[in-house]
Amino acid sequence: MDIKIQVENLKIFFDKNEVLKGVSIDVYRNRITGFMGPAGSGKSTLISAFNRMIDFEEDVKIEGKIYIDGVDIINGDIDGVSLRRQIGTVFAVPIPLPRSVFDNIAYGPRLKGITDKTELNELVRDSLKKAFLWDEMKDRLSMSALKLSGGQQQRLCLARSLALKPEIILLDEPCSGLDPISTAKIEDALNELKKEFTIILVSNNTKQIARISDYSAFFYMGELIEYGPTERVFTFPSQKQTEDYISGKFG
Amino acid sequence: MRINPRIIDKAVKVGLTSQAFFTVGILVAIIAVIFFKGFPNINMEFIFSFPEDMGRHGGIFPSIVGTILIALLSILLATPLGVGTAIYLTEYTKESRLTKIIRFGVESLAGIPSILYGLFGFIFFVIKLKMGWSLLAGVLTLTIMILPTIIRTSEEAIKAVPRNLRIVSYSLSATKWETVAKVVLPSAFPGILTGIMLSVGRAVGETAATIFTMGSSLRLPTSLMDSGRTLAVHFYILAREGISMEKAYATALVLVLSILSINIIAYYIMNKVISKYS
Amino acid sequence: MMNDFVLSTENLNLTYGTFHALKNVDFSVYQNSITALIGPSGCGKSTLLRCFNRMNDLIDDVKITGNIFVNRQNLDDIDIIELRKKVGMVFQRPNPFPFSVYENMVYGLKIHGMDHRRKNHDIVEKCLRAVGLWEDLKDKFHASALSLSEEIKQRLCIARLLTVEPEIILLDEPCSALDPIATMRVEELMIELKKDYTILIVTHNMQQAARVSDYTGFMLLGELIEFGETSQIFTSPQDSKTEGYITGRFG
Amino acid sequence: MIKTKIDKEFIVKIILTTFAFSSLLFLFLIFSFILFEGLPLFLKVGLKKIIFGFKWAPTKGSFGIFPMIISSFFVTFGALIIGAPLGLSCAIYLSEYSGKKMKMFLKPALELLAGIPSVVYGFLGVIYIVPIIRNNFGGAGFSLLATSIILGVMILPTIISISFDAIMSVPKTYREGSFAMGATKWQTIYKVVVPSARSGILASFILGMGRAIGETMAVIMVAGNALKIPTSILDPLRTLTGNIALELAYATGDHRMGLFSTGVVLLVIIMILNYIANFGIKRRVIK
Repeated sequence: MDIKIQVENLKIFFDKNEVLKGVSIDVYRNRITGFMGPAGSGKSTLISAFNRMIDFEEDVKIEGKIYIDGVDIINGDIDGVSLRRQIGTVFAVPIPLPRSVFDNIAYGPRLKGITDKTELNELVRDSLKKAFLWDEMKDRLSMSALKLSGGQQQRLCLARSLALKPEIILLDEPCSGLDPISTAKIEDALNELKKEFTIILVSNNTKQIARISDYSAFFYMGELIEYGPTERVFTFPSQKQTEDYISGKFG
Repeated sequence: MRINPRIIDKAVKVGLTSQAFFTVGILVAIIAVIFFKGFPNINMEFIFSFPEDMGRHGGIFPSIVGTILIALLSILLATPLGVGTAIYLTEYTKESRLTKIIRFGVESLAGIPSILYGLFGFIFFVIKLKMGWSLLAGVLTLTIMILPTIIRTSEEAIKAVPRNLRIVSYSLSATKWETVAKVVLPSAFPGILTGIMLSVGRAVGETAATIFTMGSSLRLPTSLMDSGRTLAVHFYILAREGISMEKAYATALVLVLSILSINIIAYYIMNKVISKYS
Repeated sequence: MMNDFVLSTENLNLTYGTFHALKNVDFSVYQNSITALIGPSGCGKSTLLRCFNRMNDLIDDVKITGNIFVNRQNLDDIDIIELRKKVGMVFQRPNPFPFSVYENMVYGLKIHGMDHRRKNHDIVEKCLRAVGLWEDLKDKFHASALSLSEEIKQRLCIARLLTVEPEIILLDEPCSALDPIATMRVEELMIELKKDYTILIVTHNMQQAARVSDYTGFMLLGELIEFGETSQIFTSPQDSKTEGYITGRFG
Repeated sequence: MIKTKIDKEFIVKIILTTFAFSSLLFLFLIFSFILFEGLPLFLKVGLKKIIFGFKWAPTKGSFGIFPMIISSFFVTFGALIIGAPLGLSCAIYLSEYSGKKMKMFLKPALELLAGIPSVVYGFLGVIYIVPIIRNNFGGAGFSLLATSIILGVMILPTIISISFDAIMSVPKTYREGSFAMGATKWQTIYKVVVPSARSGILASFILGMGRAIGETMAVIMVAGNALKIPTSILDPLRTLTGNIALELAYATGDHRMGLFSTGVVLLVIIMILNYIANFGIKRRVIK
């Protein structure tokens, strides 16, 4: 199995606060990897290091290495802008830009310099299809994205990151504000998408991680407590804390 | 003896309400007086003709032109400077000693009274740079004077753009300037526009800073080096020297109406935006 | 058992503008018990809680129909100041006033004219002891309440309530800002307080509801889906939606 | 492609940085030119003789501006006595009592007061306030009282809008906490909201003072401009700003320098007030 992202002894400090305390983990290509853990466990911080969005936080210090396809993105000569073309991100709350559905999806491609109308049309259509949103949106492309329902907005955000043709998709608690039906739609889309992409799903809903991820990682207080195939982690957790967390003793 | 707090509560409400309406009453009274006394003396001729006999007769056309020119030109200069500063402060730096110093500069400029701007413009532009009493000296002085207002309102408008929108833009591989130009500024535009409109109002109503830089000549300014008299200065001279009460009221009405309409448009734009985003 | 409820609603409906936040809710809280309200965010559980001390009055455009009873008295017949004195509330985020610890503790006494210099100190001591803070704070009366830790702040807010001798305490997700250990301590405190007070708690943490409450109500989209003894709700829920929620299929 | 983007970023940053520093440059210019013109006279005549001198006769070598300093403070405090209670009441009413629609109407209406040019206030003062004072209380009417009333109204918008912001920024949770304990609205405002917003309210008063002490044209019109320390509220007076504006147009030589010296004193007073309002007070709010 192919390793897509390799993290070696990663430490992240906010001010003097050590938020990640030496994490090492391998993320596999074309799999869904679930990151779970209570609030403040460091799971979201870790993925914000993958796409270097962490650079926008203040007083951050990073030590250690992250290799994506063998290239060190922490110490290497990589700028965040080009890195984020390869990595799509979906946030906890859907954040459509205040413009039309079409312009939301075309935002990234246009930044890349794509102006050809047919090429953009195609990109928008493909991305919406992949996010299971085309049928609902095909007649409403010029509508303001702010008018969509929460579930639609979140799938729009997924489609928007797909339009950049990334290789990795990071989802930071994408379903926390959604109802059961919208959640199921996102999960269906992810199951399809993993054929093409490497997916990392951050969630504090352990049941969701158990349902759709292939690998599960449990973080607590900035440390990676347990990592392995999802089935193994959920049936035979090797650590007491993992077991407590999965069974809902805290979090 | 403890008075029932419910009764105090009601009494306070009545007291505060009446004070608020008393204050609005002052505003209404000012506008009403200006309107009723000024309106009978206003006609097309007054607006479009030249003053005669120090303004005792005739109209205010040169002052209208002078006012529009000085306000427009100073806005044209101050807007890029002000909005640029606001972008720099909010997007391009972290809070540091440097931003504190710049903010201190902006706050200090905002606090300097207009007479000191007049004093400065007079000694620097009029005398040292040998511009004489001129439109140019007035424009440059007012530019500096309204700059802090534009910086502060723009900064607030930019800060009000949700951080999330920036994060999304970055996550879609935009650079900083692309994010500012395509996401932040369009969203902040109405707020910035409000600041600009308020500054126009301030420039139009200013007296102390313009009288010592642009002068008070009654002719029509046709070049940057011409001196001239703004409406506010004209009104001040008419009223203080007792030249003509009718003309003073009429000029005041033109002045107040133009400023009020500018302000009302500014608030209208702002409210539209607030209702759009909430 | 049915005879000693202290809070209840009859066919309660509440709308914010056009949003129907509570739909035909019939609900009761029994004396000296802990009742928990659970459900996904936006389900109306906090709105229901806030009906009992009329905190919804502070929001514009709220319309309420149906009946609410406190101690079998219709809410409309109770003076709002007396009501809020009787029904105390603890908020999601601890909200001590930006004054000293002592000023916070005597605030309630002052506004209700119960302020007697000689007795104040005894009342403050009694209430701080009741929440287990006396030893921590007895030498810090003049410290700013804002300088305390989140957990201590939350306890202080509970102690502040107790000074005006309420009968019922409403808790709106009181532990969501606290870490696991602090959460545990606050839960212990709730069980301690149950002897003297009736407690209604809103929580998003199902395990917390299972741990501390005697009765549980599950809400979804403004409706009270199921209500009963906690052990029954968590072991044999009658409604499939309740089961879906407590097994983590959504939320 | 990425490379050119980065280059563009760099250029944009340089331009914006230059813009940002322009404010500091302007501040520096204003200070240096006013000081440059005003300070030589302090050296020539003596600081004490200017600041504590009672006699202003610039063509005869007397540059005492003490009465004007005192007068400026008098009108400023007068304005505060009138404007502060009224302004604070309005701010409290706006933030705590008025409904949404009322707020949408009242707030811009009150801020429009700030849009009315100062000369108009002065003019209306001359036409209405001055005769009322003359006919009811005696004196010429051009007086400390008339000036204080006009300035009190003029500083209302400053006090209202800054106090309003300060009161609005008191977290809703404090109000909820107080209401939930059974406090009435006024108890909540008086005991929780206003104390929490104390610093911002104080800042609004001080910035209002700054505005009052710096106001010129309106003051000239109603103050009477007499060169002595007023001994009653019905006495006329001349402020620092008035002194500059009245004489600048025709002053030359030492006389003009004397006016710049007046400007220096005004500038120092204003800077102290601004410093207190912006840094001394606001800093505590953040903590």
